[in-house]
Amino acid sequence: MKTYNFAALLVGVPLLMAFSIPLFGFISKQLAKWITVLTLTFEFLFSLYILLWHVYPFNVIMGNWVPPFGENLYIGSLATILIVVISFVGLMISIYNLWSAKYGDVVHFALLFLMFVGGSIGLISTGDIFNVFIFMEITGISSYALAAYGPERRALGGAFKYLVISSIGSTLYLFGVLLIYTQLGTLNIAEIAARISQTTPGLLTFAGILLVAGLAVEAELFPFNGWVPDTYTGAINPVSATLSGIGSVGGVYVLIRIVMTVFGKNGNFVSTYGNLDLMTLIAILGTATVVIGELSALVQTNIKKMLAYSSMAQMGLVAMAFSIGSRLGAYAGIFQLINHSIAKAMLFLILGVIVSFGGERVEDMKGLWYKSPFLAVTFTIGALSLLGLPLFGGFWSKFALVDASFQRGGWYDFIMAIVLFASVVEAFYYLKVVGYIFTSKPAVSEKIKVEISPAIPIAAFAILIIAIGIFPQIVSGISYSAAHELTDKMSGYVLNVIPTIVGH
Amino acid sequence: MIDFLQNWIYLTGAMALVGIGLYIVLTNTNILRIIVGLNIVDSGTNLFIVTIAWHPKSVMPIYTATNNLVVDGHVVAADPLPQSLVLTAIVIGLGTTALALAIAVKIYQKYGTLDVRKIKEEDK
Amino acid sequence: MSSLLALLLVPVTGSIVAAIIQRYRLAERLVSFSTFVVTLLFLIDIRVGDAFTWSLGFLGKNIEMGLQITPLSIFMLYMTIAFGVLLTFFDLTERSKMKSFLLLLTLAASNWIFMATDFLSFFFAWELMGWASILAIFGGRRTAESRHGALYYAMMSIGGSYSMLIGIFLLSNLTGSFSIQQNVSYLVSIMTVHPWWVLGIVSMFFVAFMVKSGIFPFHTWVPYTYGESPDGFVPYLSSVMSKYGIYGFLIFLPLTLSLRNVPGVLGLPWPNYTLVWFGSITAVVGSVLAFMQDDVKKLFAYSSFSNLGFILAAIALFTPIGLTAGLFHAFNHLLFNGAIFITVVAVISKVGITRMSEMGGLWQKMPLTFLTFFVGIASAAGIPPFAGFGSKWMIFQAMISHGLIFATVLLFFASIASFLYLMRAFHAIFLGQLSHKYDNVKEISAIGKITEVFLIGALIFFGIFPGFILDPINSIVGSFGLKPLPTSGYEYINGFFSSVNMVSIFIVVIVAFIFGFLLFAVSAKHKKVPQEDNYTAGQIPKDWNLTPEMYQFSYDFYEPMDKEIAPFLKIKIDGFFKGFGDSVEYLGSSIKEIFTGNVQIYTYLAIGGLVIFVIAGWIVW
Amino acid sequence: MVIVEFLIKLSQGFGIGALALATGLLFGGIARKIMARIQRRYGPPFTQNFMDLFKLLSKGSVSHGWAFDLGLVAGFVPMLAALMFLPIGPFTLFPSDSSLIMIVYLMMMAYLGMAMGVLASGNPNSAIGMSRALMLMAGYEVPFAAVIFSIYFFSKTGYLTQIVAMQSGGFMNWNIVKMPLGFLAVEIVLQGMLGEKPFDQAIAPAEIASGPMVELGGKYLGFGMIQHSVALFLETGIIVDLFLGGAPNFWIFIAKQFVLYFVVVLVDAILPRLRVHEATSFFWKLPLFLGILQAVIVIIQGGVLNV
Repeated sequence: MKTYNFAALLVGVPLLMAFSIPLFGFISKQLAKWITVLTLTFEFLFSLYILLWHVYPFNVIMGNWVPPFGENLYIGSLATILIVVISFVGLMISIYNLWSAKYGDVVHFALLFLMFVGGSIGLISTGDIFNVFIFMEITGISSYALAAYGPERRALGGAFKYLVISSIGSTLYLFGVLLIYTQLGTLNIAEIAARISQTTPGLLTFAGILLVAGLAVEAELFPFNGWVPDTYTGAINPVSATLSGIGSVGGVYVLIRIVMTVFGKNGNFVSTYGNLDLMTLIAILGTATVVIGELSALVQTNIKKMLAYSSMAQMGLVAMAFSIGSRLGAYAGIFQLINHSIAKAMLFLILGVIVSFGGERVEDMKGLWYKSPFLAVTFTIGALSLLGLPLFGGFWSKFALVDASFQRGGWYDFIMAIVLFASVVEAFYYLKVVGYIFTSKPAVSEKIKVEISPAIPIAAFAILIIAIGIFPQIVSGISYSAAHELTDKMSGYVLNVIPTIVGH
Repeated sequence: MIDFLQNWIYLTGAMALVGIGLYIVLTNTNILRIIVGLNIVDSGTNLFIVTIAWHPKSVMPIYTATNNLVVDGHVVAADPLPQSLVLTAIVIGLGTTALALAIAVKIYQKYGTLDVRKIKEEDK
Repeated sequence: MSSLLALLLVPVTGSIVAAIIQRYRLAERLVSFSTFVVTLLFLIDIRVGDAFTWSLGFLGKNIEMGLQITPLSIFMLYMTIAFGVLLTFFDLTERSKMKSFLLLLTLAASNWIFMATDFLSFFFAWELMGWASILAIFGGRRTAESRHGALYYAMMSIGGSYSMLIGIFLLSNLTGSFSIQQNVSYLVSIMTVHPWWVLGIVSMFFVAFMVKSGIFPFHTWVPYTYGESPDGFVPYLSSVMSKYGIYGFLIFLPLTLSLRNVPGVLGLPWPNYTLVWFGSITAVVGSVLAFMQDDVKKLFAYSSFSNLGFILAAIALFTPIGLTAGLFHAFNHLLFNGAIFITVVAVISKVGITRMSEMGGLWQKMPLTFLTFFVGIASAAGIPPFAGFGSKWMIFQAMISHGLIFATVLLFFASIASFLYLMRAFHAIFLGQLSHKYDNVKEISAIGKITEVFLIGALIFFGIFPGFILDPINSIVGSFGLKPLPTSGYEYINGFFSSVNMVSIFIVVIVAFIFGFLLFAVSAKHKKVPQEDNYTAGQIPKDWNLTPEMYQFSYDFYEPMDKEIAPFLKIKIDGFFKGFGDSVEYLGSSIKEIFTGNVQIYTYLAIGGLVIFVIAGWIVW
Repeated sequence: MVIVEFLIKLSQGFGIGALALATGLLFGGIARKIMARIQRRYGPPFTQNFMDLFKLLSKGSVSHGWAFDLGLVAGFVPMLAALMFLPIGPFTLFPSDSSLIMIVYLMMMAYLGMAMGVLASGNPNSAIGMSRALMLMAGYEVPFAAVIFSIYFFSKTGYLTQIVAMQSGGFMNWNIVKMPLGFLAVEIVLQGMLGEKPFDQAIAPAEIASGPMVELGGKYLGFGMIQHSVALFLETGIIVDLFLGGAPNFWIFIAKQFVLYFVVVLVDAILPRLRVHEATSFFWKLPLFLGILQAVIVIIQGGVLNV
């Protein structure tokens, strides 16, 4: 077991800075915004250091309470790459916010944003199943408030819907956790994972279903994802970007961590303990989400809603990839999650700039090329990456996904056929928008002037997408070792946290 | 390890609270009632947490000369951990409720109604 | 070896440069032209057998990727790049909204497709080519329609790609490798044991190829897309991009060699036989539908996939003469279709419309374009001594040598029908009455004229000396393990039943023409009269208000045939795809209703989902 | 030596052309005579067509521009060129190139040229006539192709000379005996090829003012006449070579051609004109059925060629 307690700053700093932002806010509103940028720069650089200098995997142990007795943070390869992505996306959005957060309570908005990012990082790094609940609520509460932020009333409606569904979801999660606790008397993920086979199968199954149902709310899986379209549409665009670029990453991470690491039964293809194979459950949920998301997105006339449904569908794709259970499948899922996080966040940010100059219907995208070539090109890059076209990041993850599911074979062949069909539908509506952007003449010929602060994140995302598209090695190496963490739970996770434990 | 089922009366209470809460959420269209429903669900959860820590024959989990925590090789002490969990859960529930109420107030200001069926936007 | 990489990197570099300077139209076009030229120069250095491999650490393993030059690929490379040079040269003065960088990206992808030795890079390049061409199609003359065309193409193309993707993985899971060669030889080895597997896997690939080439029943996108894409891009789309499918077919057709001893139909293995029928039906469908078109680009779109049907029918035989004929026709199609589309583009750029019935009489204004078009359609109709005769003639021989009488008659019908629609286009655009609104139309610029003269020259040259193309084709045929046709000089076409000396035919025709013109000169003099001076003995009463347009008979040129071909038109493949799309959209709008905006419904959904799961868990318990 | 050979070929070709033209004109004259007799008229002398042609070539005329001139020249020139590859009796100018499909396609070039010429005149009646001619062609070429292909398959060669050679040695070796259905189909097709009733919609005198020829006068009409005469010779000649075993000398060749043409003229005399689309669809019914049937028989007999 390797420890590196200094990394507690990853969770501590953003939360600390978040709650001290009102102090800075007394000095200047701008300072509050810059504090987010600085904090997230620190986060990003620190996580990049962990990634590039290969500090991971390690534990953060508080007060010498070694796990399973104390609460610990575990940062393995999966957590590392996701934290890098989250802090990068967060940093970019915070730079964007320098421009976009103009009205209302800017200081508290910055507070909530930083709290959300910090909560997400905590969610990903924690090694305690109850702490997961706490961090879920931290991100949850901050995201309800973030979603309600904004000049339009629909933000409030969206936020309330999110709140109701999400509260029920976290209650379900808590019930699941407690049922496991009654069986094993521990809350440490590693110990639960090692001793999961000692539980009563019936209760374990019930607990698993509750956990999956509760986490599917955050992971945007049907039928627990009713909040998605309203909340994404209602929130202001940087918040939508945050929710889809950061929030859904955390949601899916926890779902996968619980199902694959805690419940997982190793084999050629991971399955779970209990009477019901939760991986199958997730595969069904994922496929249903892809189909429902893509088909609903097809008929949208509001582009933000379209992106929301597309987000949902992409999450389904990610869940379906993980549910394959092989290392390749987990790899595809991680890769797809990263690609989606980057591309969708970028699309929402672009939309934010466009909306500030006009409406957000699909028709309003007409002639974007003539109004702002920069936005047109970057939007196209994002859309094509989501479609999985070559030279863009999405190609490699979709390719790996198809490979993985055909290696699994059996009924995954049919799932894959359905998913690919849904991808064709997805291609249709994205290319339709791309067509509007380039071919139509704009209704108003007013140019869109993109200021420097929103331009930086958009350009950075676009460059990153193309970089991943040309050199998939940027993400593929770490993703592949992260996939190992999921598919071989003893050597990948449990023994790194509690070296002395014996698997049962 | 299903000792806690001995507390069936509390468990039933907890489940009933959750059921009542969900029933309120599902059947009432008023936002405030929905918030109350969520709160009742929370209470049910909290009761459940407390329940699993204890069974009728357990003793307090503090070692003294007379208080034997282990009898015949079985731990008979009540579990202290859920009590800390329930504290956290209560606080979180409180926070959520407060935020929900704040949003409800705002919704009433902006929409002029508290009926959840009317809180939606036409596609524009 | 490094020049193999150059074939990929040069176009990509050119593409980036062109993308950066796309505001300066002439500079962009120059970059595009010079990129093609440089690529061609690199190509000259390349020989059959050159190879380059690297490995990509991906999917947790090292995937060997490679480029390799086979006789077929070098043939295809020369065709595409040389045609591209011509086209971009012509485009220097063309003013459509085509983005050169997308064309160059397509070039890079197409070079890669032709050189790829593994399915991973094949698919990568295929998709790259797909989206670059989809984006290039946006930006046609009419925005809404061109968007529609591009989306139609995109749907079919992406659907086809996904089908191919499934095929690739089904295969690579069986063999554990992405190498094309290994996979194909694996298929050969299980051919006799599991013929249905092979059929299933290969048809996944064939869907993609059929879509790209516009083979029946996936031909429906072609007219929409060709008809609406930017004028500068159509020639490339129809002449070059349709050949990718043919290349794909040729990857898998060698499989059928192992079936030669299995009883089939008329001595042909049944896969070949089926494909021959697909090709023949495509040829007929394309020709018949072209009858009805009034839009010139759409007409030649139909013509284009009709010719692809000829090519497929010929190569599907996979006999020496069939393969030779098919590849030869692929080349000839490239040339004459290029000539036709380039002249059509020239005309459209001058008159500004695409409806043929509103043109007419343009030969007086654009004589060189007229001549080029004439030579083009004469080649397309297969008239000796122009290019196009030899290949069509060989296709018929190849077909009939297998006794495929129905298919051959269908193909011949398609050929005659092509003569009809070509004449119709010829008449409606160039002949007949010149409307007064075209009084100011001028012949195209000098660059266009050079291109046209070059095309005329090429069509005649390759018509007379087919051997310059048949030689490389023979080496391709040899590389597939078939016995090439005998060669006896550059001017000979050696068929199965007879061979033709094109030079002697050419000389006979020339001598006959000299005689004809002598007769014309020695017979009595004639006097030139204006076009109004006909039919009414030179008198046009003013109060009849006659205009040239009223004298132009070209709108529904083959109206009496409508009744005869009506049964063909009832088969609405297009309608099937459209209806499918509509029902998907309907499904979407129904599913969308789940998300009502009412949080209670969402809660019901969530709780309902939970209950269902619990019940499911209970049942399993 | 090459030049001498070239000159010999040239003069021979000239001779063939003159022979074909003369025969065609003569046939036309005789047909007019026969027609007149059937209609109880006296009719023009059978040399009338020669005189007409000479008169036309020496009359002044109007032209509609160079495309018109070029088209009409290109209308009859390829016919003459195609003639050079036809085995006429024992004689073939280019025996090694007498590929049947090539001849068919050269004839098509003549139609293309003719069409270009008459359409360049800009007269709507020419356009209507041309569209009818083309539609008719779509009709009759299909059964014709079926028969040609069955002969290819049957004879295992595409050279007309070899097809003729295979039929040598008496009446029983002629293809008309071996492939009677095919011959029947081709005989019907010939009616359409020559544009005689009931398939004369393209010309349709008095209905569309002679259709394609409406704008032709003087030498242009003369060119049209040359084209028609040579086409007559060529088409009947092809059928003679294909089915009637060729001929040992010119006279028998011409006699066989005349027999074929005589049937055409008789049919022409007694049948009315069909509607435009009926004509096309007619060819797709009976003649095509016959042709395909013949092909099927041949294929069943011949089996699969050893490729």
